[in-house]
Amino acid sequence: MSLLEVDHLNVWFDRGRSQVVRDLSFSIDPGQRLGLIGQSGSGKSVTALAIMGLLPESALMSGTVRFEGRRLSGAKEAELAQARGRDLTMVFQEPMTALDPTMKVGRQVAEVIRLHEESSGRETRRRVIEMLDRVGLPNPDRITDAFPHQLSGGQRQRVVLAMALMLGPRLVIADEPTTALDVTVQAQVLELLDVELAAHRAACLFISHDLAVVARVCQQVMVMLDGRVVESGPVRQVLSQPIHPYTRGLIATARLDLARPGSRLPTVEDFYAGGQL
Amino acid sequence: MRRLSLIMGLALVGLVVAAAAVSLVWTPYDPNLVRPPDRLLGPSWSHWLGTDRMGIDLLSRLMVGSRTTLMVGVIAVCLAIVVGVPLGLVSGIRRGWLSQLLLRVSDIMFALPALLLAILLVAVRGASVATATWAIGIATVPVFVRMAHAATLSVMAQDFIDAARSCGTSSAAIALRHVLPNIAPIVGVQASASFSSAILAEAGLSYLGLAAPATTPTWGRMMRDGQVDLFLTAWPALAPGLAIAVAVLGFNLLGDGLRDQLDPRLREFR
Amino acid sequence: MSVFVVEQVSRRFGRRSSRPVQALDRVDLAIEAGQRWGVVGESGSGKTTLLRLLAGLDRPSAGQIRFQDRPLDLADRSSLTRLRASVQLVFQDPQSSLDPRMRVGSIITEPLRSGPLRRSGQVPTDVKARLNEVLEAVGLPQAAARRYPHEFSGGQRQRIAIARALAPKPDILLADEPVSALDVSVRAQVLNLINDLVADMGLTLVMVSHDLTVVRHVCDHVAVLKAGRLVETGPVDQVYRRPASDYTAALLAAVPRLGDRWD
Amino acid sequence: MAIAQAIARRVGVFVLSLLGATVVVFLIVQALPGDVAQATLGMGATPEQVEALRQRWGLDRPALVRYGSWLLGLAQGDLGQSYLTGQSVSGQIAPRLAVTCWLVGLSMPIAVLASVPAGLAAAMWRRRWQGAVISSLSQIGMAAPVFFTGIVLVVVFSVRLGWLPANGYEPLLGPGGLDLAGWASHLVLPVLSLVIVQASLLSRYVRNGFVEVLAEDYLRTARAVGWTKWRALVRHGLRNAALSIVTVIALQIGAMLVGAIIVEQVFALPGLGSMLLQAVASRDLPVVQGIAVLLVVVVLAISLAADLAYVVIDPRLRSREA
Repeated sequence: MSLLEVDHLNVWFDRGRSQVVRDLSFSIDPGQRLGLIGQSGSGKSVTALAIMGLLPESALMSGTVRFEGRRLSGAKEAELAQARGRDLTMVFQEPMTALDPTMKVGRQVAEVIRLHEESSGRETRRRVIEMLDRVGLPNPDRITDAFPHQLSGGQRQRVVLAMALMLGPRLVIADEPTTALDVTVQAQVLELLDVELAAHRAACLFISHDLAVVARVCQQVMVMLDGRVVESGPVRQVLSQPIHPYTRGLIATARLDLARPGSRLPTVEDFYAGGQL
Repeated sequence: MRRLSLIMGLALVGLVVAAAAVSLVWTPYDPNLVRPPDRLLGPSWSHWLGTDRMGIDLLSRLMVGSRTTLMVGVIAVCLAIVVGVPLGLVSGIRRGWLSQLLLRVSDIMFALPALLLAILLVAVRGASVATATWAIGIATVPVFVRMAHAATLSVMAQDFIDAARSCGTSSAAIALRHVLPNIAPIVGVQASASFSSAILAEAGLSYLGLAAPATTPTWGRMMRDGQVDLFLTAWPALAPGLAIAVAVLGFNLLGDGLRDQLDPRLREFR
Repeated sequence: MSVFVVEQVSRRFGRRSSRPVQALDRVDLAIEAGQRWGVVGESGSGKTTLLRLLAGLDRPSAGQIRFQDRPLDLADRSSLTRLRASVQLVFQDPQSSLDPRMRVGSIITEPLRSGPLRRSGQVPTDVKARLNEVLEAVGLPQAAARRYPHEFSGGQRQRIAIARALAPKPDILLADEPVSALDVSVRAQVLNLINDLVADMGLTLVMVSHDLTVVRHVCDHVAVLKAGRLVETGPVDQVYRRPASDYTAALLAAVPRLGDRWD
Repeated sequence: MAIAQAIARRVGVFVLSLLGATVVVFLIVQALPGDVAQATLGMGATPEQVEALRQRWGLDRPALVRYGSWLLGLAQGDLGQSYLTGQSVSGQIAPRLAVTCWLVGLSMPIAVLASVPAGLAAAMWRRRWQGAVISSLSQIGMAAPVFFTGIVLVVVFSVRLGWLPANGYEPLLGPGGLDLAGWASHLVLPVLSLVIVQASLLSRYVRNGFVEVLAEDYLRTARAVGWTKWRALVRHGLRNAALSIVTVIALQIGAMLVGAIIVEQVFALPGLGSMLLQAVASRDLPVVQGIAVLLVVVVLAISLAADLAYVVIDPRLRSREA
């Protein structure tokens, strides 16, 4: 049985006037990592929010989302909230604003435990520090008492990851988790995500505009364009034998390191006329 | 929903402005005509809102009163904008000790509510609509200094200001070409909000008997006079109160509506 | 001829009472005419601070910057005008670098209408003609001039910003992370544009980036900054192949490549 | 250490503002053109009489000297003597102060308590009719001037229903001992009028504070790890709402005091406001000046308290100044 099944998902904004996701169907098996790639505005983030039940109230949605056979779409907020954080969770792009600035980070991580499990104060603190240590934060017992603004962007993203991975969820949705980070920090965070997902045997839906980053983490990839999936398959296959011209364009533009310095870089338009800037 | 505030605001403000305009050429009765036999009449076909204790038609007097309300608001807010916005703009662009001093002084003035300032001025110069207007205007200046200063700072933090500086655009040109157009919508919203504060302040002063003499019809004064007969009839006190509420509500809604109409990308500046 | 000579330049932020931030620490750098320099480092390394110093938007706390063999003095009007007339900037965030209340045409021609630049006599005087020239150079239709920035996508806005920088015919182009706010797929177009324009107009380029592959593609020289200090400089090819410092090597290794797992 | 520094800085600003405020009040009352002595005695008075009065009131001294001695008195709690009665202004103010303190001191907490749930509900339901109703009510409460609200309350509860007195005041500790019923019945309507206006205003700010939090990334993070929308909003929004309330109180405290002055007039309460108005009517400048300074000091002190509360609530402020 699939872990996550998305069936004929459609999402509209602006009172149904603009459709952002069009008839999207896919599934993720337990432990599987699926990359979702596309330009900004292609509907990838909205897809993630729809799965989590976090779409803004103004959005309209149709289709079904099932997690381990249970319907998430249409479920009550309280029911969804129980599943979130414990069974499936999400990591967002902006580490600078993802944490409440007025609350110590240790407390924000600890709340995840207390929300879903009975745990004594001392036990909780021990687990929080252990988790902060696991995500590679130096001096975790000091950092637990720090406020978000006292940490760097990379450190904050590690805290967010700690919150997400705390209870060993079976699905982690990561929405451009490293786009806002420096390349060196990005490499470290990707490495961490890789290791932790493997350790928990967690599945992952990894969203990015950067094919190289997706290829680093995932085995499967889906290419999204204007709310539709235009191509999907194993990363290796899609990269070596892309079918859709847009995918070919994406691959070509991502290979900056192979281009001769100063030469003209291939663009998406060289392959796919429908795409604009 | 957003449009609704703007439309309702415009409608209510339009109503007040129309009443003031019409009163210049026509009112149902002479707003100063005392007719003792007609005193304290309830609303009827001949007197839509009834009459006061002197037998004067309330509607006529309300219509004439709206002129004072609008005049005080316009003068006070214009004064505050003309003085406050340039000060806030300059202090946001040139950050020296003079700007700091200016902001401190404006903060101190901010601690002095319009009505208290007016009471002080009235104590020295005697009650008049002019004194009240000046006091409300002066007390509103720091509001615009603060607002313009904060808005200027956020515009100045944008890259396009550096782009302008890096091609040699002078501070004055930056202020006029980039900052002013970008803060103008916010000034407009604030003006609408300050207009309703000014109306409330003027009404309060008149109610306390510190603005207009009894002969000049103003809404606050009418309430003060109407309160005397509260146990006989409530109309003379309630009608002008409703008029004030309508005017204030109108300008508040107009301000909200304008803010919602602001380009969403401009909202990021605040 | 040296365009910029940076001599022992430091820049501290913050007042004396509080802990000051040392954004730049005794940096030396010489940029010759026609060279294309990349300045690389993580966030907080001081790369943007260096660029702002070169652009005359900020002054060093210590040390000196020489522009065209004369000391750069922001208080001296003629020195500043010389700088402004030949140096132009492109910013990272095309959202914030274009005035939302101005039409694209006015944005692009603003440098041409600026007093000091006009008086210097070095900028084109036929504003209309120059506007059409640069619009064409960056691949935008002439109709774009009448529209507002929000009507354009991120990549197009960056083209507008480049058109504005080119309008006064500068000799030197400074670019602060010009592609890092853009999608990977749009990045290629803007890099192509910068490459073409720099080559066609013989510009001197100083480009700040956190991505060494981007720098390698566009620049011929590179300076690597770490926590305000210069750790390595040299021809880009050499630094890319045999980085002298571990820090540069780490920066290089961190860039994700498509081939990582696939090849 | 950082907190101590931040607090010291704000207290310093407070003291300077206080000095500045005394200058402003003094300048307005004393330095504006117009001869109070002449005005008091009327046009028929001889120059000698006017001169004598000026001397008695100390108006013949230079302004700077007068300011200095006034300030010196202020520092010792001495607000000078009334022109009219010759009595000490501080002594006259003391009994009046109690009424105003009750009025403001009761209204503020009630308004705050009412506005938080109202603001939260309005934010949560901002796209539904419930939210629209709350927002409309607060718009109306804000638009109606406090004396109009007061009069409406009198019309309903005193004139129609006859439940509560329309005006007057009875002290809590009257000549006949503790009189809780009498005291309370005279304060209900005045307090209610102030509460309606202030709660409307506050709930609007609280709503906006919560709406801001609704758009924050950290609220999304909280929901992604298992908070329900409501609980996440309460959890992360309360501090933000507290910041909004503190901000409004700091900004509005002047308006509130002025509101109290007007309410005292509506209900004929013998508080500071009515004393101030009598003094204005009789041009008793020392009394006017004294009450004005007292009010401004209160406003500045509340602003200081708000600033300090900010430092406590918002950790970013604490270390930014470190």
